[in-house]
Amino acid sequence: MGRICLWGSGLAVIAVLLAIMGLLLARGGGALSWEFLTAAPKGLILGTEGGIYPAILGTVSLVAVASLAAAIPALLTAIYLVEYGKTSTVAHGINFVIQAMIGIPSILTGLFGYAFFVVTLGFGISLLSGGLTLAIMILPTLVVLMRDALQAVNDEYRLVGASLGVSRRYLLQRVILPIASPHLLSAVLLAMGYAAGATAPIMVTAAVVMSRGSIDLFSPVMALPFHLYILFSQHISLDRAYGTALVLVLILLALNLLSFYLRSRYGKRVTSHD
Amino acid sequence: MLSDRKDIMLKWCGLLCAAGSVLVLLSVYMFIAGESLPLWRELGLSLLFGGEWQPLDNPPRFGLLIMLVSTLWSALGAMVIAAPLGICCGIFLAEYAPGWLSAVIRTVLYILTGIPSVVYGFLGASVIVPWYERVFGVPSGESLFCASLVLAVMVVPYIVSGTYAAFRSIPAAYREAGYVLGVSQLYITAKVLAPLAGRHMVSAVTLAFGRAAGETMAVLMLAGNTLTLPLSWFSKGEPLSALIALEIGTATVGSPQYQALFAAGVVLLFFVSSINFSMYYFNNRGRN
Amino acid sequence: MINIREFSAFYADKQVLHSVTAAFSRTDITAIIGPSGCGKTTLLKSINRTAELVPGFRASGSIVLDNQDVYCVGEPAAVRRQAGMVLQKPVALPLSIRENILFGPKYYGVNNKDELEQVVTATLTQVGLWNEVRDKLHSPARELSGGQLQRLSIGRSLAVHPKVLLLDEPCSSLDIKSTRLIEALLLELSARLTIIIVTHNLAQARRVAGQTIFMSEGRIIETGATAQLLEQPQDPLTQEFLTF
Amino acid sequence: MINIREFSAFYADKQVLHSVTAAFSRTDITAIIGPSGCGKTTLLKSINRTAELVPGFRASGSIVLDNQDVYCVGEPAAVRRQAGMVLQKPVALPLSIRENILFGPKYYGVNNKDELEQVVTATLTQVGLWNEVRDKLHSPARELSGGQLQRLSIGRSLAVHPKVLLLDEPCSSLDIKSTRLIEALLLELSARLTIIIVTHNLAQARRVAGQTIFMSEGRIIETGATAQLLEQPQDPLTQEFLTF
Amino acid sequence: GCGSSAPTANQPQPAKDFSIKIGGSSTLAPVVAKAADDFTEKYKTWKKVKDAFADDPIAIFVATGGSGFGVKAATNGTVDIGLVSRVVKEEEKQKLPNHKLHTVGYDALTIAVHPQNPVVKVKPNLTKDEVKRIFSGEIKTWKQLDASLPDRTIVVAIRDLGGGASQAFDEAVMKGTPIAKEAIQMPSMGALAGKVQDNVDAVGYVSTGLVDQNKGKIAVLSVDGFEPTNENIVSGKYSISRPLILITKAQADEREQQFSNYLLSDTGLKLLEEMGFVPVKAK
Ligand SMILES: Nc1ncnc2c1ncn2[C@@H]1O[C@H](COP(=O)(O)OP(=O)(O)OP(=O)(O)O)[C@@H](O)[C@H]1O
Ligand SMILES: Nc1ncnc2c1ncn2[C@@H]1O[C@H](COP(=O)(O)OP(=O)(O)OP(=O)(O)O)[C@@H](O)[C@H]1O
Ligand SMILES: [Mg+2]
Ligand SMILES: [Mg+2]
Ligand SMILES: O=P([O-])([O-])[O-]
Repeated sequence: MGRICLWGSGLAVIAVLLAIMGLLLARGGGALSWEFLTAAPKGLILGTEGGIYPAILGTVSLVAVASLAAAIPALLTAIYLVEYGKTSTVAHGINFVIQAMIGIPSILTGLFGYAFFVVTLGFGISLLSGGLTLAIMILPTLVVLMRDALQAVNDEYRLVGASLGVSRRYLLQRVILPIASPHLLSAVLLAMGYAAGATAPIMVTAAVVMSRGSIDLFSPVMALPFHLYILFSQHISLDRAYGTALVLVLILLALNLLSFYLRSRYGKRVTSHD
Repeated sequence: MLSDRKDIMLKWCGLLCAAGSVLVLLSVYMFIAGESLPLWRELGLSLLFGGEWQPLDNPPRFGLLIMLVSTLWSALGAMVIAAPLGICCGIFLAEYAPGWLSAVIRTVLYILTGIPSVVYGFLGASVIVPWYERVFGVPSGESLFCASLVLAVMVVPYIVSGTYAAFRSIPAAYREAGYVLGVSQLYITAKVLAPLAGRHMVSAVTLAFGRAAGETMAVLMLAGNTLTLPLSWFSKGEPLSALIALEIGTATVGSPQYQALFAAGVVLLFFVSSINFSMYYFNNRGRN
Repeated sequence: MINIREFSAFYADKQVLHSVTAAFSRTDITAIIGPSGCGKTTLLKSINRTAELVPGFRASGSIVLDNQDVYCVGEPAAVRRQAGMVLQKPVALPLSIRENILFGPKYYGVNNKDELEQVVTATLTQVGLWNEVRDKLHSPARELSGGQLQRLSIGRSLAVHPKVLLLDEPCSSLDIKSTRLIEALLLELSARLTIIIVTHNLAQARRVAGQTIFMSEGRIIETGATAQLLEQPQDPLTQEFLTF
Repeated sequence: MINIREFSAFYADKQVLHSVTAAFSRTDITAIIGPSGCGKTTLLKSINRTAELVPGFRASGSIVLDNQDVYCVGEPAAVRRQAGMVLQKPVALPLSIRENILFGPKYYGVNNKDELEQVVTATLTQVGLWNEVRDKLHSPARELSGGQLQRLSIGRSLAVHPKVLLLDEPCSSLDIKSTRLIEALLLELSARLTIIIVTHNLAQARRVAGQTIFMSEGRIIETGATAQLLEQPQDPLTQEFLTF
Repeated sequence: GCGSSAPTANQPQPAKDFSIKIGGSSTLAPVVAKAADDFTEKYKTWKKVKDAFADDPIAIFVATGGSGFGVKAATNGTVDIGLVSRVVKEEEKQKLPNHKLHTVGYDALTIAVHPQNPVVKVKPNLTKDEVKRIFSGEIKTWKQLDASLPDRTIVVAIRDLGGGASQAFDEAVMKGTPIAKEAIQMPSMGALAGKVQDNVDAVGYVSTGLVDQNKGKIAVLSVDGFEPTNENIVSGKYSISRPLILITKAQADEREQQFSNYLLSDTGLKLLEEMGFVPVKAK
């Protein structure tokens, strides 16, 4: 009985993934075509024909802004936590806050982004507002992943460095960062995936149903997840919604798997020093 | 070269960024709380416990009880489904599954966490809702139950990985001490390992609960968004997050409706944060 | 009574026991000594079939316990119940002292209240813990000291009535007083149980064991009466080990 | 020349060194022996102030290195540079062999190309590695064998010209040949460096150390000329340790 | 100008932001989005629209959010052109002194049901009062509406309160009677139309445009004996209707001017008609 529950639950998880992917492929696969990826939405009601190119472009730019804005501060914060602050009260405090931030629902980050970037700073509904909101959303995750990546580096390197009297910065630059780099990169990829899929925060800060023209920091953008939401909820085209979902999931899958690969491929390199 | 300039600079840059992150967090709290403050002052707790939400009536009425109850239904409901499934699966992965299968399932879970919530919401609304309508013969399938169902799938990976990690971190000696008595694996799991992992499982489930409560897109597309107090799991409702997502775009900045939506944000933030803080406290206290 | 014949064991491709042959009598204590990594623990775990919990473990040859080849029993659980084992580092199951003792018995279906009471009292008395813990039977077992915990572990094994007791360096983390208590307990138990003890402490072997086996690199090099083996080792390997 | 006076050390609330007092001469090798966990490593790390990398570490008392109390220097880096340290398990920085040697010198501002070349050649020659690695200076250091790596670690320390060399069981994971090579190197270096070596191997202490210190439970129990201390220990604790 | 709480129109703008931001009514947004698409497709760069302009690519953005949002966003300058599909109230007009309102057409709110709903055959005509009682929740099942209909709950689907449709419907039908709380709020007209297509028991006030765009998938009922045909809407016989309005700046920059002219041109109005609405010239 117990055994059945245990095996059943394990297999159920696989079944769920297979069902999701199967559904997306079966219903969305047909919509996929070169045109779908490279054309703008067309048709009497935009989106019933044509493609999703502006949405892909928008999502890519949102992710780019978000990761550019978040990656460096996150890395510096992680370096501070691991190498300098360590167990000081300050570091404890920061760790606590970061932990608390991870739990903030993304709609609330969106609410903040709307009140702060869109309204108070006057960026309007724009790529910049959305990107920065997403940056705030992924920042704590990035800090934690990067902190763990740095922490995983064999402590003996630090002892060797200290024994030679070199500074932490020198050790970081020559030993720790190079060796942790696949993990740091993996963290960024993961966060990019997270940002690319987020809908609620950009719904109120960046996304529009239709955009034509080039990408501009102060203009709004279309975005894949929002486009999916519109295609479905406004009943524009279910087929195309499936196609869009498939594209979105495939992009995220690629990002996640790449990140996973980096971590498992170079994982050993970090912790052992052979 | 006793003190390395760049070293000191790096240290201060790090501290600056760290402080910046903290500042951003605090400002998230402050903005959300600050924007809604006037309305709290005016309405007090009736804002929280009022059962009417008519933002455009004259005078408007704001009560978040419906949303609060909806959030509870959908998130608790998700836990009812996800907790047993996730815990069983975590135990299965840690104790029973052959190595390769465990690795496969963990990769699957990893992939599942990567699927964005709007896709879950979309699949839920286009597959589960019609299914639910057909099976139960109800006129309209959007319901807190459907939202819970999809939320459960979304948060199950967190519970699994928490449980899995908890069981993996139990020293092998405990298992061995059981085996040498000739008792079964199930008996050891239930009597020895589960109590040892208990605390971590509780915190995994609680954290998952927090995520389910804050999730937006899936509930927005599935919960039905009606303004009635949901009296059962199978009713429609409008969770806090869905309310905010639906109305914030159309509310005039600074209007009472705008403030009321931020008040909904405060309630949600308070709800989720208190879960996280208590978890943090619980974990730290246990460690000592 | 245990008879091991031509027993070899492997972890994946690595052979750690090479055609081991040995006999252990019912009423005696046998000590196994040998350098670190020579396979003592593996031999012990092979007897109660817990070695096979390590993925990739394989074995050949036979181990006969009371006329029954343990590797011909379908379910290892039965073997494990008969051959109790005490580990080097005492383990407190995350239960009360009482429940630690009753862990096995409850599984084997003892659930009459009086009977359970009886098992607890008898076992704890037998391992000499009764007076020390009678007032805190319901406190968590982890609150006991190392020596008490090791005796509790022995009691936990005894509570399921094994025929054999296997001890893997049971005293290496204990102080002298606790060590002596346990040695006394083993001597007492040896009247009814086959006891095999792995030890790094030659003095301990001398104190408790009638027979001693010296192993090296997965082979039994020499077997003999303890005093004999320790004073007048025959094999040069044994000699080297003892003089080091 | 190192003078330790009334030195106590704590990890958080746990005191691991109790009023240790000792002196180490410039031209001699001192061996520190003692049971596991008695504080040998902690003492060593206290001398070059790497112990304080462990959060919660606190110390009192004084350690004077060449007339300078190391705990009165604001920045530990200067002290660490003067007192090189070699760990039990040799550590290859994830760099080439050459860069491992140059890791310290480059930080300290040596960047003239010839000078760097000169440092590499001289250091590797000194630790007896030059002939073995001259053809693969640019391959990763992790490709070296354990013994070579340990010599590389010593060379890495020597390249920043320390006054003191602290070695924490440097040979415990090496074969006999490598051990001998390192011992010879230490004897050679002892002419110009204060060398302190923690070892579990009494024979090694005998071979290299003029002075030996026996520690137990965070205290120095006995100090003396190595032969004297090993043959005629005065303290009962030392006796027990040596005869065990 | 990019949006902010204060109008930025009179602030000196960096000369390069030539994008046009449009937002509001979800009924009108698809029409304008389509028009914008045609416009960009046709001209590509502003220079091709008018020689005087620089050779910048045309950039137009369309957001939805409902008529309420259209009015407010136009008021505070978040959008350059606001879309409204209801009557603009007097007090709203007062806040828009620097803007022009252009009525481009009319839309009727049909009482829409699923084509397979037996009510289409049994009772294809409702009185306004029946409509009101259905939406207020007084009539809860189809059977209560007509005894020969099945005893199933009526699923009332409405627009959220920010939508123009909900206000127009209130004025034309409900007249202050509150809508049933069980009603499902849909965030856009498309979503409302979708609900009616998907659910056999649903009823909702779907705009004629969307009925037209989903021919065969939505059935409409007559109200007080009149079908929501173009003639009936124009003549006012079908009374649940509303105007479709563009709010533009009085001193719009020339590019915005060009695009709103395009919307008001015959091409633009033809598009409106194609999408099922009644363009203004027909009236
Ligand atoms: N789980 C395992 N997987 C693979 N090899 C193992 C495993 N456990 C032990 N070994 C190997 O088997 C050999 C014998 O190990 P065993 O633990 O039986 O030695 P031992 O005599 O008990 O040593 P010690 O005195 O250190 O406890 C060793 O070489 C060891 O490395
Ligand atoms: N990082 C640490 N945090 C807390 N306690 C520690 C730490 N490192 C060592 N200790 C404790 O300090 C005491 C002395 O440890 P130390 O490593 O100095 O012993 P040692 O003599 O070097 O032992 P060994 O021979 O095993 O290397 C031990 O009781 C140990 O448990
Ligand atoms: Mg062993
Ligand atoms: Mg040590
Ligand atoms: O067109 P709407 O205002 O009803 O969205």
